[in-house]
Amino acid sequence: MSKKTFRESINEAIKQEMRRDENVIVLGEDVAGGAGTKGDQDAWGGPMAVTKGLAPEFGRERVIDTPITESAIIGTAAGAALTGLRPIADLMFVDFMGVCFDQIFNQAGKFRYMFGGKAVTPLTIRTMYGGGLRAASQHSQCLYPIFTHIPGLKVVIPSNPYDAKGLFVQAVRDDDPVVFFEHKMMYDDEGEVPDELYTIPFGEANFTREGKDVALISMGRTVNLCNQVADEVKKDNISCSVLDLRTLSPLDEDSILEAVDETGRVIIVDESSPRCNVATDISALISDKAFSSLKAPIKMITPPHTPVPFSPALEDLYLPSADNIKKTISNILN
Amino acid sequence: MSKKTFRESINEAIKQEMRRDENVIVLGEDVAGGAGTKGDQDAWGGPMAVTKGLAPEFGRERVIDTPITESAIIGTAAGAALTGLRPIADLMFVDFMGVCFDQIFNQAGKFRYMFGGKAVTPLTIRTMYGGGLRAASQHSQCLYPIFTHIPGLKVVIPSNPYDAKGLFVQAVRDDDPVVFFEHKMMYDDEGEVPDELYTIPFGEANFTREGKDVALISMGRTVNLCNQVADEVKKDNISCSVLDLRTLSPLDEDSILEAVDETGRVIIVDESSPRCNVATDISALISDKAFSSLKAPIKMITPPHTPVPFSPALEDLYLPSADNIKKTISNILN
Amino acid sequence: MQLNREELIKAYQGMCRIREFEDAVHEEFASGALPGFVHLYAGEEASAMGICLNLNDQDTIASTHRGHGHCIAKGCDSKGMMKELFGKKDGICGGKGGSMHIADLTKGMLGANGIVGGGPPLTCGAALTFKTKKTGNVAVCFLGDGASNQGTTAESINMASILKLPAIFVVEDNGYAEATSSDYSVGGNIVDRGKAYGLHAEKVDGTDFFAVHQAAKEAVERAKNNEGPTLLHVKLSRVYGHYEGDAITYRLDEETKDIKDNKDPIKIFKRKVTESGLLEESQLEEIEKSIKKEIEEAVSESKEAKYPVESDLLTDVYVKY
Amino acid sequence: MQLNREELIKAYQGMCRIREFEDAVHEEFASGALPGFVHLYAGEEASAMGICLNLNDQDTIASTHRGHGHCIAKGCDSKGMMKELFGKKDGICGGKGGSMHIADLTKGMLGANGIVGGGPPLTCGAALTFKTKKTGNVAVCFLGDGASNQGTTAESINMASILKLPAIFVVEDNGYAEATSSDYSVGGNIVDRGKAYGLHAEKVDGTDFFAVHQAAKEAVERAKNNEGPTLLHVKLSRVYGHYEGDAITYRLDEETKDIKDNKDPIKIFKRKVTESGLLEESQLEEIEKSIKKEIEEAVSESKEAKYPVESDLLTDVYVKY
Ligand SMILES: Cc1ncc(C[n+]2csc(CCOP(=O)(O)OP(=O)(O)O)c2C)c(N)n1
Ligand SMILES: Cc1ncc(C[n+]2csc(CCOP(=O)(O)OP(=O)(O)O)c2C)c(N)n1
Ligand SMILES: [Mg+2]
Ligand SMILES: [Mg+2]
Repeated sequence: MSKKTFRESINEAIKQEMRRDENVIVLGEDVAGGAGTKGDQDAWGGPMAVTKGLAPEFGRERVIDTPITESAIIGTAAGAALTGLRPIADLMFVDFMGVCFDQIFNQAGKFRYMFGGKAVTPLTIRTMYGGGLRAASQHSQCLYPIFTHIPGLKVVIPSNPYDAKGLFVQAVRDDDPVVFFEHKMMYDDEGEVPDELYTIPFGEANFTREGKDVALISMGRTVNLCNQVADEVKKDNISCSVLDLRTLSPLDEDSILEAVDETGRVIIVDESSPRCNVATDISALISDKAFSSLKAPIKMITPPHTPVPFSPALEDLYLPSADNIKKTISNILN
Repeated sequence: MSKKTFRESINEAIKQEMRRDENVIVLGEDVAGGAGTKGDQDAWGGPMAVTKGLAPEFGRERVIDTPITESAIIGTAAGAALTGLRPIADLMFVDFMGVCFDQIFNQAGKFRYMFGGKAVTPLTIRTMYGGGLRAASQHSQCLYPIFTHIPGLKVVIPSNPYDAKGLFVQAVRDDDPVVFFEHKMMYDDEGEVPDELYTIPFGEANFTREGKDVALISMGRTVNLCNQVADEVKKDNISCSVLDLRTLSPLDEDSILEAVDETGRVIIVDESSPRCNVATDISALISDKAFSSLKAPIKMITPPHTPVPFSPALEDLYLPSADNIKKTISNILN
Repeated sequence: MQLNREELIKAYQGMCRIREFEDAVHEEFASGALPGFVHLYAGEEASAMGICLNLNDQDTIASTHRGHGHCIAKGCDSKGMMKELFGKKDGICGGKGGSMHIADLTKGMLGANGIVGGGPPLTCGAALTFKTKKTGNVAVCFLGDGASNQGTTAESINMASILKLPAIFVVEDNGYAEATSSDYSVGGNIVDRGKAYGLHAEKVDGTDFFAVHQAAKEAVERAKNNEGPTLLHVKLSRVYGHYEGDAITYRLDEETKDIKDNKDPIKIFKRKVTESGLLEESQLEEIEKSIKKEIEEAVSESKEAKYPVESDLLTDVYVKY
Repeated sequence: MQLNREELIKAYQGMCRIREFEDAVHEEFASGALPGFVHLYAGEEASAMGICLNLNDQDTIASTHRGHGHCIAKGCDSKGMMKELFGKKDGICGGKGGSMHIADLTKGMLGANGIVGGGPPLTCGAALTFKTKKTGNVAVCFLGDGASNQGTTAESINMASILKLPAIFVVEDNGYAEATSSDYSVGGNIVDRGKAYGLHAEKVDGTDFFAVHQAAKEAVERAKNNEGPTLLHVKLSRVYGHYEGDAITYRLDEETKDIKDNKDPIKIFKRKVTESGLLEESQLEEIEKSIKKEIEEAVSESKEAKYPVESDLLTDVYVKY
């Protein structure tokens, strides 16, 4: 056990899995960096240096820099997964899904079903999501609701370095296609992470705070916002539980219903665009299955229905904030 | 006014708009059919013959057969819209969005915002959705929740020939990018449709039935299922209202809240996959804004979380059914 | 013509099996017995057989919406396929896939595909597996002239080129994508495209089984010798419409007649092997008869077979969820 | 060299404006004053200016993530651009777009683009408008060597080819896509690809303004004479890293030195025009000075300008909702 960043935690997960299983390969744009150049052959490790150090250890046969052709990247990974490898494909920004979504949702995600249960597609797609980097409308989206919508895909979204490693290892070992969401503002977040390999099963949400007045349900980066708020409102004698969903598909319905049962009041915090997102999904689940436990309207905190603005002044207003959560807490308590 | 099919209604809308405005063009795969062949130069009018007769009247300069390159089709239409035309692009099956989504959601859908409000993109994308044709997993999806999720897009989904014409004309005249969903099993549906041009504004849902016990909220083809059920349960003295959303983005929140207010019991019927779909979106809206009017859990009737099966035996079980709605009605009334 | 007797018989059996299968589907669809969306391969048999006879069960193919021929050529069971088309539980995909999604991974058949251009990226993946694991296998992709324009095809050809993958892209140019002529939709030309992305590329007469077989043989050798991917532009014709139900008004009757009379790869094969004395007429007729019986049985068994049931609805989505 | 004095001055002004702008952004980003994701065009100026001097305000360009140079060459206001980069309300896109989304439709500048390969399809659209409305204009697309592999590029080139659109695809090959060499990522070669899809295609020395200008002039003429689209493969170099913050370890120091010393299009231009006596050194220095001042003002005004406010958050999504 030692302190590691989110970045190091994923890097270590990949390295250790590659050592353990020679079928694991990594491919994507500049996952090593430097292909065909005269300079450093481990120049980048992806734009956030998450895969740095892999090429020197495992060689370019297993750490493959590709052209900028996401359909071919994901499709190559999907085809390789279908025929015996366990590829980790790097989609870089999830905003780029628009040029390759077919290979994800119509190919990899449906092989097993279309082929009558005979295909196994152990594909992991790593991708970055979210705002805060002033990266503007085409590099700041969340989009995980879209992947969650698709039967056949699994959607994983860790909120801290410990979970990141355990969930990533599970993703690589999982026999279904998994889309692994990494918030681009979290790579430097630190936490205690075991040095050895471990897995966190999919479909098991995690109560990061216990509480009885209000349940805050969230995923990925905004879990930390919820934790912060839960800690802060304690001094006002408000007790919030925080439920970190960890995986959006499969979804841990039991823990969600438990959170509702214990509090009767729910706020769902979701950084994705508000229509047909995960917040609405959880809210609808609760209204359907735990209606009688509810003491107040189910509230959702999300950005507005607009693209992500570039200007720091606007982006800060756009993103869910602690203030907003606190205001909502006091509203539903009254 | 005369009886027209859904197909004829859209065909007429396009024709009349093309006559009225020379900036309106149509492009897509075989929207005429026969390009470069020695045979009929109006051979197809799309796979469902919806655009048949356009090429002879307006010429191939305005009715453009394209290669099978959806990114180029949608992008060409988006670029043309940005520079002064009003293109109607044919995406054929919405299942093909995966090879061109970027041009829809990152380009056309964000121009206006990214460019600080200075762009106008009057683009209409026609597309077919839904099950029932035994067209299997890659030709039967709904996917409109994905488009609804994206800020900057409008999503239209008519349930009958009258609405189809009025909403289509509005889509063509609308200055924002619109995705127009046509259920592939509805083209032969008949209804009274005025011969002249008219528009139906976006964001105005339609009560196709009035009732006070249960509100059935739906969109597109399943509205007709709801109508049928509402009529049938009358004999058991159950009074259902049916709300046809007509457009998913913008959404007519007022009518939804009115429906809840009048009944206190809601069933949302949505043919799309169950996670993060329109049913959850509506349910969450209601829980947030009309919680105190609710007398029962909000129920959703959707297919299961699986790809669409090919086998007729399975597809019939997969799709929402009248039986299922009736059972749910009697459940929430007890 | 370096094929031995056994191989020639196999070729003829395969082409006949494809033709009989497609003719039967054509009839059953017209009668309303067979549901769905079907695209028939009749007329293109020399391509599937010419290519696939060079492959073993570990080599893979990725196919298209017009996939029955490729499946049969790669060794998929014709009865399991027919049952699949009828949506029956014993179908090769349990009735869940249907015509556009037939697959049999044990035969290296990675799936028909409802998405035009869906197969090329997957082919790179299979080829990458072979390269990584040094299995010495080859991954083949069938695609149409229409699909040759799709961006995914260009991307995949480039990927195969720069990674030197053991892959073969077989562009089956039947002159049409739906109702659109390839003369209209294909800018430049297909062989040049392959070359421009760095592939070995050549044009092949797809009505001639022997030409396809030879070109494929060389391509497989190149792939196995690590000499990189190949693109074959195979010129051929489809007998039926784009899909069943297509009135084919974009094609003149004389063109259809010409296709049937002069471009039928089965007739051409038959003439060649009998004229050159490689096989006898009677032998071929024997084959035709037995294949006919096989397919008739496939249809009748399919009609009698059971549909999947409610408990099948939720299975096969995930390995574990 | 058929350019007159005025045109030469315009060319030099434009190239200097781009360089000064980029150098200033480089500094402001390094100091932490400027937020976001920025990709600098320094070193590639001859391409943007050589192309855009052949265009008028009704002709369009579609640009890339590395768009500042294209914007300036097409006539976007450098101060409005700088304010945009600082996220200010008076920015050319109200602060909502930032570096990767600068656009000015009144100048025919259809937008930088955060998506590699996003611009080519849009270019076909603008060209289709021109063709449909018979305006006699031309639509230009800038894209990188990396983007030349993207499927959307192939699709668009084919679309332009078969519809004979008045379009020009300018592949700015700076040798790298991020940290990957184009020698590695581009299978075959770019000019052949253009030809294989049916375009007029040629390679151009992108360090030489005059070569680019001439090739662009001919391409524009072809487009306007309805002779179809052109692909120009423009070879050039970027001075800075892929984006600001890139340590450029994939490039040897001597290569960067060589770029600065021998491949700087501004130096090369200056030498040519002074040596041939077309313009005088003093005149050029005058220009340099005034541009320097313009950009300094742009920076200081940008720093002082106001941010957008809460009421700006919900606007500009739809024309009407
Ligand atoms: C991405 C996508 N676009 C469009 C279609 C509809 N479609 C199915 S087959 C076809 C024509 C394909 O032509 P070609 O590749 O020449 O193959 P052929 O049908 O001639 O065998 C089209 C347009 C599709 N299935 N997928
Ligand atoms: C679809 C997509 N994939 C990947 C990226 C990330 N990315 C941004 S710029 C770039 C390299 C582009 O290379 P090139 O086209 O040669 O342009 P250059 O940066 O050299 O000007 C990449 C991979 C992106 N923005 N969009
Ligand atoms: Mg074809
Ligand atoms: Mg480059």
